[in-house]
Amino acid sequence: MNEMTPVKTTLKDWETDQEVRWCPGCGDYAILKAVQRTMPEIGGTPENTVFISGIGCSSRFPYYMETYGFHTIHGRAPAVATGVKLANPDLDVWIITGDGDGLSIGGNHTMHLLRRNLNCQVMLFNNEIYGLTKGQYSPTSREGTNTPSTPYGSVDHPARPCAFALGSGARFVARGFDVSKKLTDVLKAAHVHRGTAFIEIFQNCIVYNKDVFEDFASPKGAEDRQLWLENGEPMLFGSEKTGGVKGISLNHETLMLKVVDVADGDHEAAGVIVHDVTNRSVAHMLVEMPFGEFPMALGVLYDDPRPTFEDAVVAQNKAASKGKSADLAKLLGKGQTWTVEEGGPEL
Amino acid sequence: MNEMTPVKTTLKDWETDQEVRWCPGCGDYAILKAVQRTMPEIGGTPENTVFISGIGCSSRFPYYMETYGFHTIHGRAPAVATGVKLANPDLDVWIITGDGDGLSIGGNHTMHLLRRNLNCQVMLFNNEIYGLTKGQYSPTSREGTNTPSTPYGSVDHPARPCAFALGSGARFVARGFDVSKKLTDVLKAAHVHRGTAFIEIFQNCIVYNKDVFEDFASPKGAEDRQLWLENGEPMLFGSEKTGGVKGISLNHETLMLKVVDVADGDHEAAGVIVHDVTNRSVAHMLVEMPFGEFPMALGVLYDDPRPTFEDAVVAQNKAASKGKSADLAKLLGKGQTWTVEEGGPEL
Amino acid sequence: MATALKEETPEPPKIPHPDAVVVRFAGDSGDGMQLTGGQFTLSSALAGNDFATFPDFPAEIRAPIGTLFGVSAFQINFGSRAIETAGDRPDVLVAMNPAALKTNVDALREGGLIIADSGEFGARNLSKAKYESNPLEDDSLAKWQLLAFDISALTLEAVKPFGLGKKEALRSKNMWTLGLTLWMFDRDRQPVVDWLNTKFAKMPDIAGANVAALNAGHAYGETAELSAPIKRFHVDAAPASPGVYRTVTGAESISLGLVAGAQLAGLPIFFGGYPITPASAILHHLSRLKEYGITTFQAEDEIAAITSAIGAAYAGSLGVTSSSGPGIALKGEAMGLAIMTELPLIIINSQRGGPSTGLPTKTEQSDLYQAVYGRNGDAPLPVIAARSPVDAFDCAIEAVRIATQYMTPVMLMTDGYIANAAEPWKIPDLTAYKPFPAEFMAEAPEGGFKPYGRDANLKRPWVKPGTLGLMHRIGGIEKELDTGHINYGPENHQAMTDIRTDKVLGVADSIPDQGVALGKPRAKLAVVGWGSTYGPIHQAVRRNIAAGKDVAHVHIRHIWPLPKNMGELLKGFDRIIVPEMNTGQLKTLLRDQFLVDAKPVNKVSGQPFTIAEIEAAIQEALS
Amino acid sequence: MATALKEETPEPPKIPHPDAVVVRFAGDSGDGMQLTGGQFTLSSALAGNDFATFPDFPAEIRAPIGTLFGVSAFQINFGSRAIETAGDRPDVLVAMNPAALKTNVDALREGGLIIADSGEFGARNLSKAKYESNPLEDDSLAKWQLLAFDISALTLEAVKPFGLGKKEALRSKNMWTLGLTLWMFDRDRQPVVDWLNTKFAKMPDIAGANVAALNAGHAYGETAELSAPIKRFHVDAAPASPGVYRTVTGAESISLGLVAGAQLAGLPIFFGGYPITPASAILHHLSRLKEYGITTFQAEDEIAAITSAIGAAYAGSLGVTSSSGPGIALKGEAMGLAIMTELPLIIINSQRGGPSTGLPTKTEQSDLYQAVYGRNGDAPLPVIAARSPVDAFDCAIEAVRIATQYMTPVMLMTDGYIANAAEPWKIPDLTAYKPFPAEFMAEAPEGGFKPYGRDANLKRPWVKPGTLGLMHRIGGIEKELDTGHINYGPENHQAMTDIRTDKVLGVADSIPDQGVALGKPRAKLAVVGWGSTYGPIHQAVRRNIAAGKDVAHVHIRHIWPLPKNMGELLKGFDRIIVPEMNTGQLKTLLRDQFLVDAKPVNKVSGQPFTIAEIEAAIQEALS
Ligand SMILES: Cc1ncc(C[n+]2csc(CCOP(=O)(O)OP(=O)(O)O)c2C)c(N)n1
Ligand SMILES: Cc1ncc(C[n+]2csc(CCOP(=O)(O)OP(=O)(O)O)c2C)c(N)n1
Ligand code: SF4
Ligand code: SF4
Ligand SMILES: [Mg+2]
Ligand SMILES: [Mg+2]
Repeated sequence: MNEMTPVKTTLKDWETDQEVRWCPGCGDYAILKAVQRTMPEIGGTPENTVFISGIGCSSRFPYYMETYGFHTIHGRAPAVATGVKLANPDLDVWIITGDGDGLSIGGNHTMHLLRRNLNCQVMLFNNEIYGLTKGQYSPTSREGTNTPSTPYGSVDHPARPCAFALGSGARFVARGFDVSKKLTDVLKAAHVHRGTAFIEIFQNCIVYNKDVFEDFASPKGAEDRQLWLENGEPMLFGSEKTGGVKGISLNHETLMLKVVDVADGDHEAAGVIVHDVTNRSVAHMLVEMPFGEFPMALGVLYDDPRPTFEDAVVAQNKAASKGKSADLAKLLGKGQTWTVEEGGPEL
Repeated sequence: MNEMTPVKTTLKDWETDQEVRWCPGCGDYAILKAVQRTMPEIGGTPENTVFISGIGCSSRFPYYMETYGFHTIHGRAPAVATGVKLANPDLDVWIITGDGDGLSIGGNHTMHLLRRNLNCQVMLFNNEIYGLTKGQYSPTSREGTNTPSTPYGSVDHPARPCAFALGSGARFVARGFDVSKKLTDVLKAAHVHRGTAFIEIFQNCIVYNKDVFEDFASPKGAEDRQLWLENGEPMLFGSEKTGGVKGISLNHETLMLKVVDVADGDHEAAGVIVHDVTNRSVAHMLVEMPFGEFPMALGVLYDDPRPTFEDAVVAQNKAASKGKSADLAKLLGKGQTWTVEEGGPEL
Repeated sequence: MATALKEETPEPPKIPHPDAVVVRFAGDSGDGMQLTGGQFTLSSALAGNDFATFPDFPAEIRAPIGTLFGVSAFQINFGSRAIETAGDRPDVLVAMNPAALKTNVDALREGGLIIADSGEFGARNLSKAKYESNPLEDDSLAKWQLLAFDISALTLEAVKPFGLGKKEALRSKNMWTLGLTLWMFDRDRQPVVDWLNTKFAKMPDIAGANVAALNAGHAYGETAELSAPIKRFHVDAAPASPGVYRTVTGAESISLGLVAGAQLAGLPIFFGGYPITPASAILHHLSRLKEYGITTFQAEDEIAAITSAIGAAYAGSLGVTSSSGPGIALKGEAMGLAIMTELPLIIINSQRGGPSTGLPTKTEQSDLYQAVYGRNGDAPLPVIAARSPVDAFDCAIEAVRIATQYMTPVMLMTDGYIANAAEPWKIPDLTAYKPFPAEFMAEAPEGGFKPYGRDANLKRPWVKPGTLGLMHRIGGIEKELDTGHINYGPENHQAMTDIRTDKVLGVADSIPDQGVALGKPRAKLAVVGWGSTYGPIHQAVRRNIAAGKDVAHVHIRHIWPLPKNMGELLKGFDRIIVPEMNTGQLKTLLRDQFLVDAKPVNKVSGQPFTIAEIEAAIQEALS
Repeated sequence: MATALKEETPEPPKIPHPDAVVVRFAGDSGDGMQLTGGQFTLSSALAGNDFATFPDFPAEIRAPIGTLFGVSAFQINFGSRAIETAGDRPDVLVAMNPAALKTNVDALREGGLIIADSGEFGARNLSKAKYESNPLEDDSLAKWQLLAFDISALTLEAVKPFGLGKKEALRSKNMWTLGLTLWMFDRDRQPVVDWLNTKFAKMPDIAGANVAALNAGHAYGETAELSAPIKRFHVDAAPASPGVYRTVTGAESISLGLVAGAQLAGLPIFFGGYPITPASAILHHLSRLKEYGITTFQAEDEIAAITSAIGAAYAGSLGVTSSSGPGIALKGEAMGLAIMTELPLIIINSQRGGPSTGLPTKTEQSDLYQAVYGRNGDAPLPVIAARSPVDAFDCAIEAVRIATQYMTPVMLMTDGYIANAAEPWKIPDLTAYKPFPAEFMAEAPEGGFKPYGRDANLKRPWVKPGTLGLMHRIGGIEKELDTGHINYGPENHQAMTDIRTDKVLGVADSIPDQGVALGKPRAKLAVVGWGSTYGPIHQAVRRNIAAGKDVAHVHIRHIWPLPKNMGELLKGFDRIIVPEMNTGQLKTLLRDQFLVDAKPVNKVSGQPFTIAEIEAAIQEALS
């Protein structure tokens, strides 16, 4: 998050004159609009905002935002962002990456960004595929995914972006999906969080991985398949008309989560967990909660700030410089010196 | 783990004629001996065993094992190991890496190795420092560590190797330390596990990070500061003579761990958790259990096998080849062809 | 290259017989132009023509419909004589929408034929293509022949019986167009019909609709009122040596060459790759060939791709990795490891426009410096370059031979043009290739086991882990002579550096002398090329020789080490020019090695040289 | 280089005054030889000698005591005349144990003096050093003068009063030895005493013990019975231009040069690094200079190091990254991004022995190819090479100037020898340097804002994010002229390629013509070098000229672009040899650019050239 005097902007102020070059129907369009809708609401100023991306369809994003933007190289956006932020901590930095860009080639930079806790937002567009290179499977592709590079189906176990983020030390982990109305709320919460805010956004690659998220993202049956987490609220989903209200509870024997029925709104009786965004143990369970048996956990799963990297660096630079001057002559003359007097023949 | 007809070897069979080039007093010596002691006990055969390392003091390890060995380049041992294992799944592959090699430059390969679950052992020598390059801080160095590259103390939050491993999808996570008697048991358990067995080994860099683990590794007070986990056993530590037996229990409100006193051996009464190596939720708590307030969790923290990468690859290669021959002429002649008859003038 | 149609038709026969024609299909990314081109190519093949193709598609996966940057084009040059390029300028342009016309018409030769779908020239598409007025109606296309009719409507009409939705129905437009062009060039429709029926076997309606559209387009040609300037042509079969032929792209051909090479060496293949344009196709091809002992591994990045291949080579497989410029850059450090550990590894670079991310879908030759010089330390490795899709097959085999016979990484260069272009290929008889079985050391030889001992080729032994009694350790630190232990000694480092250098130079003993592709060995001017510039250089030189000029074409496959006679050969020419799709990289190598005044001719536009450009350069060099 | 002591002492004065002496301190890694050498160096400096040093330590951090590979050595060449190398062969060897003697004695000139600690020559150490018999007793050292006595015992004796443990006490051995050598060369002990007292201020016993040992060693020289062949020498002060001097290593000097350059440009520095030998020292130095507006970032790897520096440059800092061969290889792809986005970035390569991990602690020049050619695509960037520790200061400033005045990444080459070697340095007067303030565009100029518009140097504007109204996007895909938008067009790519090429070539307009370091511009033979070969080449050429030979020394700082007069200059010589610590890399550049028959003279042993080796090469070239 970044303090700035709120200024009035409108969605239009955040659009560039560049033709948007995603496939018709791509989920990226919806995410772009959501971001452009969010910026005015958070009082962002275009000139103090920087979008930094790697390579991929998703990473084209910066070209469409009327801000400063850097479309870097594959997987390196977090490292570039670290340099930008250390050079100018006042900038509001948004990293745009994909499941390949941020978790395959760029996984290590993502990990260290989260560990150091640079104050920025990371939007990971997870379409479970390599879009730009025409549809090879990615680290998040489900087992058995048929692609040009896995004609007999992929065999490796998929990575779980949010679990990876937590294991890397993330202090803010959230989930949303491209066409969700609530995406802007998630983005706002991410922006409010001081430190690296990691947001996994399920995104529909209509060409190479069509509708893989339909099972929970489609409006029909949404309330049964989506668990939108609200801090301080019980973890409830479902509804009376759709087979009853349900909740997430903990099996205190196995210390595993389970789904419970909530009778006439009494979630306490049913032992439904009340969401505490600062509870890391629960966060671990939520990010690994298998969809199907459970609904998809969405919204802010975890949010517990700690000191940011650039604050610490700036503070140390200040402290170390305290009372010292940038006197170059002094520096050059440091250590033991000796003087050669006039008169000695020139070399 | 790797099936082979047990053959009799002795520690000596696993020693090379190469002079060991670590600093006198380095924790690496103890680990080397522990491994050389373990190999005969697991019935390993030198010619079917491969030690693969990156770069670092720890990565010198393969030169001292009378097996096949590959001292690769910085951070890439997991990727090299993946190629070795896919080319010959029968080999017993041990990856030797350091906190810099495996978590800094090599973090991404470590993550994907764990995600894919290649059947091998990963021994990460964590000395919380870059030894070979003469003592710069590493991703696991504690905040405030003074090193040549951080003369005013390091400011970034350290990575937690075991938490990172779990977040990456690890199915076996264990901890030990260089001079521990129990290290061989941990190594044996790792070898029995089918899939990537991740072992964090605290190692004393006597030159650049002397005794940073003394607070729990030193024999005196060990029982109070070390929690050795045994599957099926209650999580107990301490002793009557040292201020009482204690246990690890769960606060069912906060879902956080806590230390409880165990009165006259009745751990059930005290609500001490019985260690279940397959319980992932608990594993997450154990790897993040802060030392000081809690003892250091050691031994096998988590062990829950799932299919390995090379098994899946080999099975798919087999299935896809079933009933097909490697007839090259057929392959070259694939697709639509046409014939030019004799008589047409030569080109 | 195509000679203008007019010239081909001075007097009857009813159907003129030009010796070559260039056709370009251009439309929206969604219009299936690559498919259309592919099928037309196949039909040309079956008609016995020689040909070369050039697919040119946008960087975007599916750009918004109707946009200029969303245009996808496919050009084919087919003839009754040897064809080496896709042709400089089309004789016929098929434009499926205004954007396609706008972006392609200037390439059309004067007097060439435009076939346009007037149905797509509505206000919306026109403005998307930045046309003020409708070019089909104003006379801005006057210098060309124009054939415009509502292909969309005609297609909808034709496929009505199948009751498809409009969107679906319009998908058959490309088949209608194909039908018309097949008629224009007097071609048999049956192969396309068969192909459609198999392709859409599961969707009989779609199959039917496409066949109907194909037939309708063909019929339209037959019945089109005579007033229209539509003519038919018949391009005769090209002379070709007897045998069974197929079409092949560079990516296929390299993949097949690797399989063949591995069989000749008696090795399984481990392929470690990471997707990148235009290299991905090789990963895709090999992933389907598991029964040939091929394991493909899509790694987390290019570094893991090459290092996993190095691990597999260490364990006894043929290690292969493949990428394009940016990915090859990432592999540099690991190449050094393969050089130091002397393991057989093939690194394939499908070059694209650079620097940095550059122009992913455009072709270029600007990675030669990187291939020969682009590593830390003195790190020599052999470099081979393919000159065409067909040539890539033999180059791949040659790469396998060198890698396994010398225990060394080998760089195999190709480019985006070769990777995607298709040629007719006389299917080779594998029995004609001499096997070069790889040897593994199974037990200690006389005098004991030396991991870094040498044979006559300075090759070190290859020992599989798992071999009893030959345990040893290797790594990236300087190795001791023979033992392979770590050694920092001055004499040892000098000796090992010399061995690494000499081993690679020694490869030259096993490769043929450099020949002259066309012209005389001591000609006045030599045009020296490498890689995919073969076609335009060859044609340009042929024309100059035909015009009585004393010009020769030298095309280099072995970039490093260079053939032993190269210096002598080059010194025999009065003048040398080196056309390259870069700022002059091979030229550096030749000048350094032989002190010959090789003059660069550079084009760095992401497009192949035209024959005319090379001709101009020759003319300038001779004047 | 040192002339043999004997020659220096034909007749009295009581203390001979040789014009140069070479001393090598050798001992176990634990013996503190680098410290001893450092203090002796300082004392030489204070004595007004010119000097050059060569620290040579093992790859291992602390190899087991007494082993051959655990030997650490420090050589200094000091004289009353200009000194440019650490000397070919020592006149005096201090050997603290058998391993040190074994590994160093062969370098000692015949008749040279050995000072050995007989106390360390016990059976155990002898066998560790692979000695059958004790060399101090058999006559295997006959051709040298031998002074052996039990320094260990004498030290223990001297420090007894401080009641240290034996291990602790023996740590002072090196000070005892230093005391003796200070006596031998008629030096003042006080500076060392002061240094010890400050260093061990917190441990007075240790300080006292070391001082006592120092004095004891000195006293031993005074009182040693006359029978011993121990002589004293006085090396007079070398002529030097008046001013204040200090000693400086290459790593310090580069760091200071960067700070100075940044001040001249008026910019903060962002340094992104990842530890690697021998480059780490620069990271270490800069980490202590926060008050100079320097932010240092130890990244997770070299790729993050350079890309973070690119990010910082984008945000308005001077981006700097530093590594050695393997790390530079990893940065290749990102360098392309800096070239495409045209941001000011300095990449420092402290070269070490290669390929691969190679010889981390040894020096080499084998990354020139990588620097000039080692990237994908046509990716030109300026390359500068430092020739000595002192020269590195100006080279760093020059790199900053070019990077900021042309908006381009610049590669700055140094090597392990320069990084660790120390020289006396006349502290420069910064007011003598012309500032070159970097400009940031703050508002749209006349005619509107063009992110890729150009000034006379073809430089594009530098705009800080945060600047109102100048928002724009950059990236690694080919840029459109002026606008900087994505553009895949052929003409545009050609034009941008030309601009990138011409901009870098244009740097030549701002650099001085290439001069001749020694000898005549049209000499019979030119010895052309770059980097740390300056010393041996210069001395060898000087001797040849003194001997009446027509030889010249040309030393190139600007590797790319080369100075404009370079071709002309080189063509003026009859013959050219190019000594390099690689297999001939600069030679490739010169032959390609100027078609001159530059002959390589290569040494790839991890050790610097000796003067004698260059002399031999000159002799051969002249014959
Ligand atoms: C160094 C490098 N390697 C590979 C590529 C090719 N490449 C471009 S994007 C991409 C993956 C894109 O997947 P993802 O990050 O999920 O983005 P998406 O297109 O799905 O939005 C790859 C492999 C590249 N541009 N650079
Ligand atoms: C590409 C590359 N970058 C940097 C280095 C320098 N380097 C060697 S080991 C090392 C880190 C070692 O730390 P760690 O992995 O913890 O091993 P340790 O020495 O502590 O056992 C580094 C930075 C290198 N050899 N190669
Ligand atoms: S390929 Fe997929 S992710 Fe990329 S633009 Fe098209 S639909 Fe979107
Ligand atoms: S530096 Fe540290 S880790 Fe390395 S060998 Fe010495 S003690 Fe061990
Ligand atoms: Mg994706
Ligand atoms: Mg370490």
